[in-house]
Amino acid sequence: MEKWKVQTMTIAAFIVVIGAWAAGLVGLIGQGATAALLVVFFPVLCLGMMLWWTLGKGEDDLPFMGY
Amino acid sequence: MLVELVIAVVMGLLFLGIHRKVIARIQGRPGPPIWQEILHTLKFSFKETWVPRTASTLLYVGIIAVAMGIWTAALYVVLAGGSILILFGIYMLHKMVEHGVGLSPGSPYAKFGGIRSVISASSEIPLFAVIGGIYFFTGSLMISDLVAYQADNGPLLLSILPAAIAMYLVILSKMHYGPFSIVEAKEIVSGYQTEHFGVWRAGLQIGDAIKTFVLLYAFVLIFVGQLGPVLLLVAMLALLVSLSFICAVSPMLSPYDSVTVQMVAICILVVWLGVLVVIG
Amino acid sequence: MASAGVAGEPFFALPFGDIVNYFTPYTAVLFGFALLFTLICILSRPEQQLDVVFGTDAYYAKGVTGKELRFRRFMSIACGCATMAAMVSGDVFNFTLFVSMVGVCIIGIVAAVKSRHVLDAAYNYGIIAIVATIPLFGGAAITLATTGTLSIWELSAMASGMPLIAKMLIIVGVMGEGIAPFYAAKAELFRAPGAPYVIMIHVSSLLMFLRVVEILLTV
Amino acid sequence: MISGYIIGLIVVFAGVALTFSAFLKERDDVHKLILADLTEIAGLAIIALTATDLAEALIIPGLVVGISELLAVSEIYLTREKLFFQPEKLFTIEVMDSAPGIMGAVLVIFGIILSGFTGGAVAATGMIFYFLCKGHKERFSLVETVSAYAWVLWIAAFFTFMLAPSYWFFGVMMAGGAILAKVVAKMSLIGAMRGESNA
Repeated sequence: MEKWKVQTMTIAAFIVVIGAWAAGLVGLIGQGATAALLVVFFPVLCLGMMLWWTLGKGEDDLPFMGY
Repeated sequence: MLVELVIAVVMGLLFLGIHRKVIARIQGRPGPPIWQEILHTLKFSFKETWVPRTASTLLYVGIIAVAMGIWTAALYVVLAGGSILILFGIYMLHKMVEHGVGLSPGSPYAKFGGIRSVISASSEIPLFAVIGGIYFFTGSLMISDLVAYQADNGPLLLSILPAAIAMYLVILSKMHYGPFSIVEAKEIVSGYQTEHFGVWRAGLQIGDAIKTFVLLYAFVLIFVGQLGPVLLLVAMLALLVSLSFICAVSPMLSPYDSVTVQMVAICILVVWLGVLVVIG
Repeated sequence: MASAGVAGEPFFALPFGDIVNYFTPYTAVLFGFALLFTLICILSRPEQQLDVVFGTDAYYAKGVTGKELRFRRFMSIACGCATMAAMVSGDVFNFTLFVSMVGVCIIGIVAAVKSRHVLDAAYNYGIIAIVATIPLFGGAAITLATTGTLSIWELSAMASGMPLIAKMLIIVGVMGEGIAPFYAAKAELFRAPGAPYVIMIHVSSLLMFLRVVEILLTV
Repeated sequence: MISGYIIGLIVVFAGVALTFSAFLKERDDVHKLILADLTEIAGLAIIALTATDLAEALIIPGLVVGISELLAVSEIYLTREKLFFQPEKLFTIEVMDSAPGIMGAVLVIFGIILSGFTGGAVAATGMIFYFLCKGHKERFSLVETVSAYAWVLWIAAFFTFMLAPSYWFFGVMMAGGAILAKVVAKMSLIGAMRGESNA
């Protein structure tokens, strides 16, 4: 995946997570809806944030096959 | 909700660090500082990252998100006082994470971890003794109902001790370095996690952290009841230290013995449930 | 609704006559999980399993290609659909039917693998799965004969509910379809290459087991 | 009534116990498969003991699932034992050369008179007998087409019930005829499919 796609996805996930949290706080959406959005987008946000710097640095390779 | 989630991640990583520290001290080693797991996660997230050439890409990446997602859901269930059936369902779904992480990269070591995770399926069965016992005693499986029940009748820990022991066993079989953690034994490198490195491992760590936090929190809620924040933390820490103690003094069992021991535990619990039904 | 204390308040129901398919928080979580893995099966390409040539440094990859790949993907998607249906089914007999359908699909997922070891395990699993349909259908039929209904909602509203013998038969049947003491054959099925499809084997039977616990506590 | 039901249950479970004891002794894989099918039939018998109209509706899906499991497992057996080649001629007896036409016709006509599922099964036996004796090249697409149209008619009959209940007799006749054609078509395909290049 290209870098810009991951970064776009991360920003989108960030907006959704913050939005869901804020909307849940002020009571715009129910607790269950907040939870469902967080369950889907929190992992995306975490992975995206971590991949922000490191994506595309290495070549793909075979798995570890022993010492 | 988001605040609790971040707290759960940080606290969970801290708990994992404390777990390592306690094990090290009991075994007479200095051990890493307790924030080591937090540093680990940060370190992993800056590492070079790619997907192995033989891997099934979507599963390889997606399963990390699943690991974090299901435990986020579990945290929400515990916080909202939902059904413990959902909580335990998620606990069993975690098995799928182990399979997915193990089988997706195509590495033989990871695959062995995945297959071991199939044969250690008996570690989940005590859950049904927990569910059965609790349902039999309180007539409800909602955590909110259980908390209310304990506020009236005192902690369930005393009245249904076997169920508490069963859940304790269940948590124990998911702790790192424990006697039942055959899925990540060192003779198969890192078990099912062997091929998940860098960012992927950091993601698994976050999932693990939420899992540890949720399981300890759920145990306290189900068997002791609602406590204040300080008391809650103390109870969770005490539980964790007792688990670490068992992990430190017991050797890792061979896959066969591990399954046998769990089976014996299951048989005892089944007999207990049978006696309950007969007497009740 | 008597099951509210077990799996939470249902928030969506789809009635077909007296048989009501419903989503509680619990079944919704299970349904979502089955859907997720079905999607992964549809979209992901299978993994290539690496193996060391014994006694040397060489290694080789066992891939899944062409016709075999299409067949196995189809079977795992069918397995996912059957699982999802079993998760939301509000009828004991439909549930048992979908459980046995999952059994068929599991055999299908590994049937195309050209490894005698895996085929042996699949054969043994298949025999157990066939035999397990007796307690499954038997449990449902006894429920029908004694209570006059198969709807989980109606059964949960009844004072007497499902007879104990029917409950035991159904749980034995689900166990026979591949959990707890009968999983030894399934561990061998896992040695087949092709990750997302192979994982579907365990996803389906695990979800079955979780659902049957809910059903038996409810009725 | 309930005591009769319990006696029936006891008989069926005794049968199941008998097959299980046979299972314990049996070592041959094909025989195990056949025994598994026998136990499957016992499962259907338990459903049949309910003895209501609903039971009849439950037996058919149960039977379908049982047959598909049996087919899947025997397919695995064939792959495992590498049995890909069809024997030249399965068996020949005199009646297979002289009487297939008349036997097939009698069974099909009798089946049509019976109509519905039972009639379909009887008529299908006639068709299978005919195909078995006369060979079965190049007829699948025709049979498949008949089956598909029968299916459409069946659905149409259901819509008749739902949308125009006053025409119920028309709907019943259409559904009965369609299900007859469908069962005949499907069952006559079962024994004939294996080993064909276009199967």
